[in-house]
Amino acid sequence: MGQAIAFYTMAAAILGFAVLVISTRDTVHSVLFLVLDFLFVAALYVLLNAPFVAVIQVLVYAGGIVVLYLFVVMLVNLKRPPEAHQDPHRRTKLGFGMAAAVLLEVAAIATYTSANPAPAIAASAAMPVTGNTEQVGWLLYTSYLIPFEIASMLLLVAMIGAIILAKREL
Amino acid sequence: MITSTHYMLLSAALFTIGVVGVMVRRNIIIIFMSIELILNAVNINLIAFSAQLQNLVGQVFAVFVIAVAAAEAAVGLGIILAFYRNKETVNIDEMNLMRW
Amino acid sequence: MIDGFVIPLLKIVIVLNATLVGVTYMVLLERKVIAWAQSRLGPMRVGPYGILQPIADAVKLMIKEDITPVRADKWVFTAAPIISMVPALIVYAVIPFGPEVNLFGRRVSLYVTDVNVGLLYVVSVASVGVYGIILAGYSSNSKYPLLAGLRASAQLISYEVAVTLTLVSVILVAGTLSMVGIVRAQESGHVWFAFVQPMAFGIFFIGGLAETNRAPFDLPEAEQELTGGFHTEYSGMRFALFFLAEYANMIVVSSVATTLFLGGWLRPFPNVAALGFLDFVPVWMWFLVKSFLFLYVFIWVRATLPRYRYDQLMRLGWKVLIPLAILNLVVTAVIRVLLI
Amino acid sequence: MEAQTIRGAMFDTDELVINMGPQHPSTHGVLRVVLRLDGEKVVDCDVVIGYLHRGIEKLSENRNWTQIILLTDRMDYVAAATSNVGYCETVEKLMQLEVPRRARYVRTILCELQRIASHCLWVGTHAMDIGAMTVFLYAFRERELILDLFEEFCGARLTYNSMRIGGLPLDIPPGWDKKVLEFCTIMDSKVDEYETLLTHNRIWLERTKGIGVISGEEATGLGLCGPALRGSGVTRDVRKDEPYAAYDEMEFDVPIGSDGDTYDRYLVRMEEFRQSLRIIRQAAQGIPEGPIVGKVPRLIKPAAGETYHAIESPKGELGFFIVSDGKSTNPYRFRVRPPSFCNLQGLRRLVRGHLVADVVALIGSIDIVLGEVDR
Repeated sequence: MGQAIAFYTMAAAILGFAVLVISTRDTVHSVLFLVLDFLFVAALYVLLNAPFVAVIQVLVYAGGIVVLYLFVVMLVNLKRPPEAHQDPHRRTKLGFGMAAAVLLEVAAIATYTSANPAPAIAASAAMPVTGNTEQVGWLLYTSYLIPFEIASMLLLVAMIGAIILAKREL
Repeated sequence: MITSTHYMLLSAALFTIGVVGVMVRRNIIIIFMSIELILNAVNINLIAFSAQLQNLVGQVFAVFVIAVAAAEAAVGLGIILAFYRNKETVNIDEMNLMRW
Repeated sequence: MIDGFVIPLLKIVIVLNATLVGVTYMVLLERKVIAWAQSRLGPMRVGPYGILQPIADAVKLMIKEDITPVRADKWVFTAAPIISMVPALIVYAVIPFGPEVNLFGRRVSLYVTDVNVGLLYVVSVASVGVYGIILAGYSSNSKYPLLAGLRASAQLISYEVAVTLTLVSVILVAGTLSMVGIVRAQESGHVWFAFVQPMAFGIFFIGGLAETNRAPFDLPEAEQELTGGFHTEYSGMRFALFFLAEYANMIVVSSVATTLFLGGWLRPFPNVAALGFLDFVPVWMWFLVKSFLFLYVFIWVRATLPRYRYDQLMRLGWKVLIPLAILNLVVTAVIRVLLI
Repeated sequence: MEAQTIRGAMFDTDELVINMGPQHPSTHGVLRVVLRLDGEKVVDCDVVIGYLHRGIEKLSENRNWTQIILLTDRMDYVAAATSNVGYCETVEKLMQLEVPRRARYVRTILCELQRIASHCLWVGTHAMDIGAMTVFLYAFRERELILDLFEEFCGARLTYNSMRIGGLPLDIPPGWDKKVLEFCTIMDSKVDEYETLLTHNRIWLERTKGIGVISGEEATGLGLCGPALRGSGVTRDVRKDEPYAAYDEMEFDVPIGSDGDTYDRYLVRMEEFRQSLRIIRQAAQGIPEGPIVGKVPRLIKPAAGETYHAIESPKGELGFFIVSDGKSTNPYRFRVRPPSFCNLQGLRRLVRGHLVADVVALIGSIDIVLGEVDR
């Protein structure tokens, strides 16, 4: 029961803030709603017994990536007032058409699963392996070592690329 | 009772919102944020399945997705900034040149 | 019911209130210590030796007019102080003030909660605190706060890297992310981690000064350069929230440092039986005394040192502290692998 | 000042124009500096003055010769006695009056006490601007002792009106010279105390070394004077070059710097503390007996003519140019060469290429008083 209440609250918050992210006129507000959205997603991860990913979500997304967004928005908004960025929406029909298609698919899944209900997600006590930092780390450094290294290379390349893009002269 | 279907539905809805954002908005920064929403929808799915299947691989992949998102944000925002400094616009419809 | 709900709630209420009272008295302590360093008396008028000064200050700040600049972004302007205050407070959830003790015939732990990602939680919550400063700088719609906001965010992000790296080397030694577990590791190892990881301790201290915007790294609010920094346009209670957040962050940093490096609630030399008489002092007292020492050094530094310049601060962070922290981490990892 | 676009190799960025002052905590009064910034780097700056203009020079042309002394108090209000001495000596030169030796000795003591008081205020605010707040209160503690000495001598603590044409208004109180000597003993250790806090402090060195470097020729060309000029290695001190009061009988050195940066200007002033104490000791021990006022006519009315006379104020060369028409009881033309004003000219040259934080350090390092800049 408690889990259901928590889930529905968070789901409502996630979707609500997501809608606000794409519909708000002021870009800075948009970024702020994005942060809130990410925080609620992190809370959802805690509900799913994945505290490590939840903390990483807050640390990397809310504390890192979105700060970057905020920086860029501030730099962009500085020169012109925010109103200057408002313009008519583009491809509204196509966008909502695609959204409708996705929703249709979702509805199909929903009707299918309501006929064949999936097993309930076990509560934390029943899980033999919880979202434990040690175990995630173990997997990262054994079975997924090569993807892990590739990811670190990707980050290095991205770092160098970002520096080259942003620096005035090398 | 909350099942993985609930999480999938939530994820699909978040994904849809992200797609609408990408298609409808013209501000490239908002489009980038919509992409972040889409990535988060994927992550919710991964974590939900990880919990259902009692398998941590989903969480490992969520970590990879977050790493990729960080790289994407760094380079993407660098490009936006570079573009903005030259063209003074963030409107994606005006970004139609490969070089200037 | 009592164990599951009432006691945690009670603990949260006590910790929050103690923090807020501690923060207000921290302001008084700072004024007094700096006054003594400068051969003055400090506040003396309100109450004996000025001990009621924080209450007078609070009343003054609350009844002061709350001004919002006309061209400011009102929502963000209002939200910014709250955003900077909340992370400073919720960190206390994982700080262990003491182990489990018997209280009124009940086993009560002297911490709100002990999660197995405790240290990561502290780092991630601290990383959210930077929003308050950036948004305050942005939403004021004024140049000085904006410059200060940009400075502050660059500073916080840079020093976060160094501080987090030192925490990783502590984690390597302790073998756990849980705050209680780290203290227990120091208990079983019979040594404070300040002696095992002296370099990490030093870097953490310097980084802590920078992360809390304290002198000599108080650039974001450098009064002489940026006329008060990011909170130039704030007044009344909203300004007070920024002020409280800064001091709450100081207490957070000193509590974390105490937990990680100075053995948390452990008495000095926990393995020397001859000092057993020290156990008469309650465990949480040790914690408070150690944190207080930290805070005292913070204030002392402020009274003594000039301020760094922005580029020098960045150079120190990126070219000195981060390489040292990485070196320390590598050395720690190598030693750990060799020893086990 | 208009913002311009800076052309970079790959991107263009806009300049940011910010106003520093007239209400800014570290512009020492009502100075306004308009900075053009590229990021945090100062591309150029405009110094805007005049917020404290009271027309002292014009006002003086409508006052009689004695009343003007009171106006000179209001120029450099942290070293009022120096301005008094400067003005009185100029009029004495114009009237070719002989000042008794005792008065000249007391003038020397007062001038040097003022130099210490002014430098105390400077070291305090300069250190405060760079973030070392404790030095400020230490320096003000010692300045207080000097103000007490002045209060005993003339009854005022800030605007002294402590000189008369031809001598002193009053003789020194009994035992005053002993107190001055006691103060010298106290001050000796206090100067060391300031230096302990600053001179070898690594942050202080980083903040001041290599900041605002100016060569001797350039400094002379810009008309800098006082410690700001001596910091660049130019030996120019009115006390040595054109001695006034009793400086010709005193033994002292003129400290000069070598690199011409903020740190050298700081060192020069710190050494001036010591040299001033040395002068005060010699003067206070050797105050001769005798009258305190020379033979001054009842009605001060200099013969027609003009004269320029300069003294070394704590900030630099403080000169008075006075024209008398010989008919009226007030000057025909009265003009001051204020050292703060001339030093402020150098600010624009000094700050270019430095960061915003250095601007406050440089404003502190040229040691201006807005009362004197605007008059």
